[in-house]
Amino acid sequence: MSNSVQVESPLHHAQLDQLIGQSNSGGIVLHEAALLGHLNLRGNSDDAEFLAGVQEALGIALPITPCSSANSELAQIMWLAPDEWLIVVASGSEYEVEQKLRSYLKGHFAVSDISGAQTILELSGSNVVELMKKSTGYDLHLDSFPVGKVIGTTFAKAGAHILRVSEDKFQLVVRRSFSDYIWLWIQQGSQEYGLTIV
Amino acid sequence: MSQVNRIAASSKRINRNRTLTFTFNGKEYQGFEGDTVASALLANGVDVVGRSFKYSRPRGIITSDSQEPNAIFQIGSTQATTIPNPRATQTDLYHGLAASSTNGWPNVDFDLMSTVGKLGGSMMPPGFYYKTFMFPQSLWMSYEHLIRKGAGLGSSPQQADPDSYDKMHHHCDVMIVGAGPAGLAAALSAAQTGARVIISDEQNEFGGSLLCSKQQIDGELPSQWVEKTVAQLATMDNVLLLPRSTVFGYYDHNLVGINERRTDHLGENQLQSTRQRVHKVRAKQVILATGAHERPLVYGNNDVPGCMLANAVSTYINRYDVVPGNQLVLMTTNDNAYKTAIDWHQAGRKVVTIVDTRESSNGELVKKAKKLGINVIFGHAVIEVSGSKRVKGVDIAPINAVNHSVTGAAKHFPCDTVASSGGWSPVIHLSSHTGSRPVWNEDIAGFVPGETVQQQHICGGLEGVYDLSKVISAGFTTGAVAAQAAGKGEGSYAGTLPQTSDPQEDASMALFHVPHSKKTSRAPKQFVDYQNDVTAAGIELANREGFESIEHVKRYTALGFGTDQGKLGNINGMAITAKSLGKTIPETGTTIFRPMYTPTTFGALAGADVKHLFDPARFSAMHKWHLDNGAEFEDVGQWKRPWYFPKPGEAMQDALERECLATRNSVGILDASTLGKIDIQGKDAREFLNRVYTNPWSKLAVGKCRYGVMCKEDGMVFDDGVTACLEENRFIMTTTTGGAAGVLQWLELWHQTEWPELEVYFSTVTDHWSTMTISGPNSRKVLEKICDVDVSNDNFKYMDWIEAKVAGVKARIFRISFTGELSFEINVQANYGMHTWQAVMAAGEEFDITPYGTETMHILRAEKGFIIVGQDTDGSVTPQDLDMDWVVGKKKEFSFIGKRSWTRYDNKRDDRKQMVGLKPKDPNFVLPEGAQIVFEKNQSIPMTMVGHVTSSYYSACMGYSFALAVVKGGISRKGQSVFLPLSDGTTVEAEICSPVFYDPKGDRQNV
Amino acid sequence: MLHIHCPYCEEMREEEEFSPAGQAHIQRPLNPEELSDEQWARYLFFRKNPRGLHHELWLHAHGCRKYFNMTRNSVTYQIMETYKMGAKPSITASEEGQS
Amino acid sequence: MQQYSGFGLLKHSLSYHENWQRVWSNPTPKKHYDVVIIGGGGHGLATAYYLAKEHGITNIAVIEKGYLGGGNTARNTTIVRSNYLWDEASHLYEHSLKLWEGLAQELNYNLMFSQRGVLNLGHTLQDMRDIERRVNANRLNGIDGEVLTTAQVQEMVPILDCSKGARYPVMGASWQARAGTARHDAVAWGYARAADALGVDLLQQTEVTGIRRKDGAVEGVETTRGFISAGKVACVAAGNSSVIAKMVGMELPLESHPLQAMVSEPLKPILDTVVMSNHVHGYVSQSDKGDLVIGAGIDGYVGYGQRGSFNVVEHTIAAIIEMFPIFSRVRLNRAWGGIVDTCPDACPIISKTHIKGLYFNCGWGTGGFKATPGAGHVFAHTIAHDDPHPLAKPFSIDRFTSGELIDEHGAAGVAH
Repeated sequence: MSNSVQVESPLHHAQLDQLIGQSNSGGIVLHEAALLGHLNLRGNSDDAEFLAGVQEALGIALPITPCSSANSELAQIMWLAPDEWLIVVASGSEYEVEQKLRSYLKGHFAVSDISGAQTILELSGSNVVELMKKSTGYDLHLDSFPVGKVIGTTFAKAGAHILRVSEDKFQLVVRRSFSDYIWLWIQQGSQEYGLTIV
Repeated sequence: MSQVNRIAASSKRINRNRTLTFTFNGKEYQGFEGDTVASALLANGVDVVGRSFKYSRPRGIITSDSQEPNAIFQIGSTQATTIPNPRATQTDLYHGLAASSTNGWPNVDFDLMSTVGKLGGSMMPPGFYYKTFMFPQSLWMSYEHLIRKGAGLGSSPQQADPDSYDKMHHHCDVMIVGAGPAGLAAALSAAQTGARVIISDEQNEFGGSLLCSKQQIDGELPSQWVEKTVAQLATMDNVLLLPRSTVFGYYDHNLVGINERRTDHLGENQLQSTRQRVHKVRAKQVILATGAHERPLVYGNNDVPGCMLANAVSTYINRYDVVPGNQLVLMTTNDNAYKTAIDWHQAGRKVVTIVDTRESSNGELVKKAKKLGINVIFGHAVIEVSGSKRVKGVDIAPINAVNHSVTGAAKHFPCDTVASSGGWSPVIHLSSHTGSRPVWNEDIAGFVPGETVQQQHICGGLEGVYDLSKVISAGFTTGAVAAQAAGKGEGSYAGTLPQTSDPQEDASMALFHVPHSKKTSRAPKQFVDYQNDVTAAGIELANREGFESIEHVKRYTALGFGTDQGKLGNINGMAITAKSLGKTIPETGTTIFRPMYTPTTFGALAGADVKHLFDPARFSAMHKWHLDNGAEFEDVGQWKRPWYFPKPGEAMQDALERECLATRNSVGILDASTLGKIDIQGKDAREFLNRVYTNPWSKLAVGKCRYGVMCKEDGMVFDDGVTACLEENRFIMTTTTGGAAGVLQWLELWHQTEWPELEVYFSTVTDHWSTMTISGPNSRKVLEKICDVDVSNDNFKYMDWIEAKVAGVKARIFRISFTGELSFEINVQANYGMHTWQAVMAAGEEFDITPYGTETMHILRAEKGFIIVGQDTDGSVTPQDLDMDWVVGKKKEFSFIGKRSWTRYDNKRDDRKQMVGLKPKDPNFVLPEGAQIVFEKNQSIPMTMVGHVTSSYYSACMGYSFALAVVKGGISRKGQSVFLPLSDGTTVEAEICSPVFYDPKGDRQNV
Repeated sequence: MLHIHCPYCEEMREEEEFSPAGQAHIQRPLNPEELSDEQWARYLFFRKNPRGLHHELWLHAHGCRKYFNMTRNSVTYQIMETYKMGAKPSITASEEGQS
Repeated sequence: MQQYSGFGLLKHSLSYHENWQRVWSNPTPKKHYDVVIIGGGGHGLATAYYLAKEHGITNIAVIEKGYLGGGNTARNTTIVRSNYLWDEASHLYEHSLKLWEGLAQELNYNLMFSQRGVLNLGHTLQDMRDIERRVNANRLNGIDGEVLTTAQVQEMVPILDCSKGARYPVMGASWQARAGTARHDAVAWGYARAADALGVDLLQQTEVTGIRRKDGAVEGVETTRGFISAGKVACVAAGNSSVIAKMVGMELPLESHPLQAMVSEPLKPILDTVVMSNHVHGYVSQSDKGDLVIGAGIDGYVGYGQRGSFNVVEHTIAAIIEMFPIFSRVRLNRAWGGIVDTCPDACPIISKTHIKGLYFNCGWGTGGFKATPGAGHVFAHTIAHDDPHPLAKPFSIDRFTSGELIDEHGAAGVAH
């Protein structure tokens, strides 16, 4: 049995690491936040015990306002639906966090490890809002899409969850099998602005 | 002779320092930056720009805008970049532009077809197609072949488009369509409230009618007010300005579609950016400030080049410094058009006379014209034009508009240009797009927007308000009102209004069709819709024949079906219909305008969703390996799945036989990652499975797997797969590749809408797992090499699953088989998929492990009689039809989905089509999939078909061909012969047999 | 192009995020076996299909994956309200009064 | 009825076309008709024509709330074909196609029925299996059809992208040579003119507001021009069928959806046949005027607004470019929508009802235009005999109860 286990993010084949530093002038900056731990959490947000359990397990309150997110050292939590959240944790810690949740939560809930199912693409740069306008029909104005908000929407012809990290930085949570399509889309849409990989 | 009609520089809209050379019909001309192709052609004295569609009459430029019916060109210098049918009036001139007419053979000046048009013209009234070419029936296709030869305007490019296109989504408080005086005023006042404003205009610069007006605003030329206002808007962060951007559609819930032309004015092959961009604007409030189009008058031979709209003539003079002729006759029903005569006169050319159809007018413009010494004849009209390739003169006669008659002798006046104005028609098109019906406004003799459910405001010419001071004031007010409706500002404009004084105008006359001394049917042709050669006589004929609804008139005569979509002619056509039927125009009714406002490039509408981005292609984590190893791919839903793995020089069938034999005899490996996988958790998970699957789930133990079938409520199979019990209250369900999304949606539908009380959650984990199936007698040996647990038959039984480490990676291994061989389905977290795959390949090397694709998988499963939903079923097949009653729970308490429908009459028939195997009599003949089955070989057509082949292959392992099929009552017909009449005329025989061909006892998978 | 308020995400979203799922408030019979074929067919296939106010089921497919109800005018396409599963519409057409 | 011919055209040209007769009259409604047909589209007019011509029933009114042929007849992409999968459907459509073939002569009206053939493209292995199955079924039913290879498709339509580089490469096609297109308005007008000549009253601008019944049988219809008594009432109201059904308290297994279509600007001839692709969701032909006539898929929601959503147009145009990359610079002139009444099994309803004397012909979904002659013919028979025509029998409304559905989704996944 081999000791070195090779791990490949969904965009591994794009060889982004080899593109880093090739261009620095792009109006669009792309970074794959690869190989993080992704957990899908389901539960009843009206259930105080459930909320308390999550708080205890993660040290952070579950965001229950629609389209909100929360952050702690341990985890980043995104609201996906009234009974569904995405918990993003450090690479390799997903199993531990899952077990922790299972031990703190009682009653009706579900946790699924989906770390292999998706990746996070961070888009930023001076033209990032324009690229986003090409890609999603959601209103990107800060009044409607403030920092910290997360939405499930369409991105080109794929679905995605989009979190606004700062005024000009977004995180896209995309499915593994669609990631190549989205990579092609971003390249096409960035053509007029230039694309920098970091 | 160059630019004979260009007068001394006065307009700032064209740049005399930049001369642009272009060609028209192969001849070289020059124009200036800022010209349209139309203004440049007129500057060069080009009269004939095309031939009419039906009669091949010479045609010239009539308008200066989107109404243009004649100057429809082919523009572009190569077969890849050529554009069919742009209007010269809306095409910005660029250096090297190559334009040609779209009709006329051998050329527009000498067109052979015109002889046919002249002779045959009287044979071609509206509807003539319907009345002839019927006999004999067999010849219609030949007639039609000839008719089609004359079809069309421009030609499609012959090569792929080098340009790209894209789209952008926007949201705003106030979207303003049209940047004329009303639109600009509205934009400024809305923007000053802090509202998010977008303003677009189809022209190359903002200003609309002000770009060619001389009416001073705040004591300056109106273009200066435009410049200042645009400059002010440009400094505001909350405003987006979109010139060269045509709103082509206004859709429900205030979605506005805009096409921005980004490089067309620069030339061809401007690949630095997308050629055109569609903006999709979701606006809280929309202000339509689209203005009005001038309406021509309908008179005899009104299509001879040199007949133009009055306002177009003024536009060419004031905006482009082009006077399109030498001697003008102006015919008008209103004061406003007197401007044209004044402009012409001031440009230093001769105004022969103004012909005013009214009895009198004392408006300021009338007085001004008279003061300049221009002759004015009241109570008269131009009833007929003489000339063919250019106006030579006009016949002017006294008319009575009320009883539509000529009341005296006509007098001939030589001239070369006839400008006409029948008043103005508000540009109501966009307001009609969402179903709002326009209403007739008698005061302005035009339609204005009717009631709408949209959050829509209108102002300016669109409302029928034409005085500039009122238009500007309405713009400022409407902008503020719209902003307030969007939640911004107080609803009124607080700033000072720019000052302008409108000339006093007398009332205009509602005249559309100018009478002739002859009856309309006998008068020279009076064109209503130029592009389709629709005449007043044609419309009256249609009415006489009983086509009385305006929609019938349109469809019978083709009125409004040109590329200007009736902008120029519709109102006149309606008025002629109304008059001929003795009705009013509102009684006659209007037609509803549809998108596109002006023709919109296909490429722009598709945006970036073309070529490889047409539809997402989905890949598994091992895709690159498949590519590197020469796989051919099959499209399954959006997935690209390996179909087979040919070795160099190997034909498909050879590859399949090699893959099958390797799997049956040693070990093969399949990438099964695309199967849908759903994580099901909760204490009611079992109950839920009981309800959606046909078979029972109550007793499935932890560590066990079970195959299940799902039906729709109509009892028909729609998906299948293996579901494993992970924990007491947790299952992992697999679905078909194509069905994954649908099944998850299906589960959610039932849970959310019918059984919310069941405590269960579903999450898709399809993409989380990479799945590789190793199959074949040596598969265990391969697995043992890289797996950290005992996978012997004693420890790991068929239909069990275990957790283990494979190649150092945590894995779930399912001992299930779709090939009938000893099989292990290894699932690892997808980031480790490639690693694990390569480790399995390395471990299997000594057994010559063979990758196989979907085709071999299909063959191997068919040998075992396993169905593929969607191939062996088609939405009309029950589990019973599949001889799979064993998968139907008999004791389940809940009436699971689909069950009730099985007791309907049709489901109880014993001659339903049932799944069976077929063995062709010729063991080497592979039946075509889709071949139809009959019992009676010699029946004549129509034959009684009793089923068809759903899957069919040659089995390398068994050494003969075989098939799966559905046959009426087939289950009880095993051993009988059926016949398959094939498309090549031969009929082959096959025997009905069990669908399980290989290892019927299932020993091989249990070892 | 509809602009739809998702009652779960609590905001307006573009139509592309949603899929329509037919008439709302069709309850699955609790006792399918006791129904006549006619009654069963009625449940399976027969629909109001009104010209005017229509209560329909929609799925926020690319958003929160929740089904919800919508009251919409099938002629003007105006959306009167959207409401969660299990809730009752606050706007209904009187049987006679439908346009 | 004034006979139309080339000679007649010449004769009338000498008198400046002043003496053409009306194609139909504008009658005042009678108090009673033997049959009232609700809906003056192609199907309603054809029904009236065949009732009068073949069943001797001439005391008929066709009641139309707008203008004749103003609904889906005026809004479709005019494709005529009969290569349906299931026997029941293919027999009905073939019956129709055969009628099309002599219709211009029969009606003395050139419907410009143009048998330029229809290609149904296959892009996946399953598409090709379905094509093979359908074509085989067609041939054994006596309906022309062929399975073409990619190379044959390419030869027939050189401008179609048949390369392997396409997102969904063309793997082959089915070909029906007898299929084609017709001039849609002319179909309604031709039937209207012929029906009028046989004594049928065409009542335009007349809306049915109610259906009067007594003892489980129809008595007549309430209209905006008063009550009209009728022995039989036949509803041929397409998208509005459910609205009519509601007048008698009936629900139908129908949903009315927007279906959109569009045309390009006219182009010189470039596409000789009809090309359809279920998989990429687009189909296109070129009219005799030169327009590319393009059909889209249906919108998923119920809609009576005669318009659909813009994204359907966007997707359809992208599909056309996927098939024909050279059309990228061609421009779209006009897009519009109709209301199609769709059945769960994508097949129509031609049926008696539980109310005596009340008949429905509806549920044609996207396939109504091509069926116009056949549907009118078998519906007329069904009405005249109060007994379904053998070809109409499988399309009874009872099939939804018995389960005898004719599931054409496989053959008609996309509009046509």
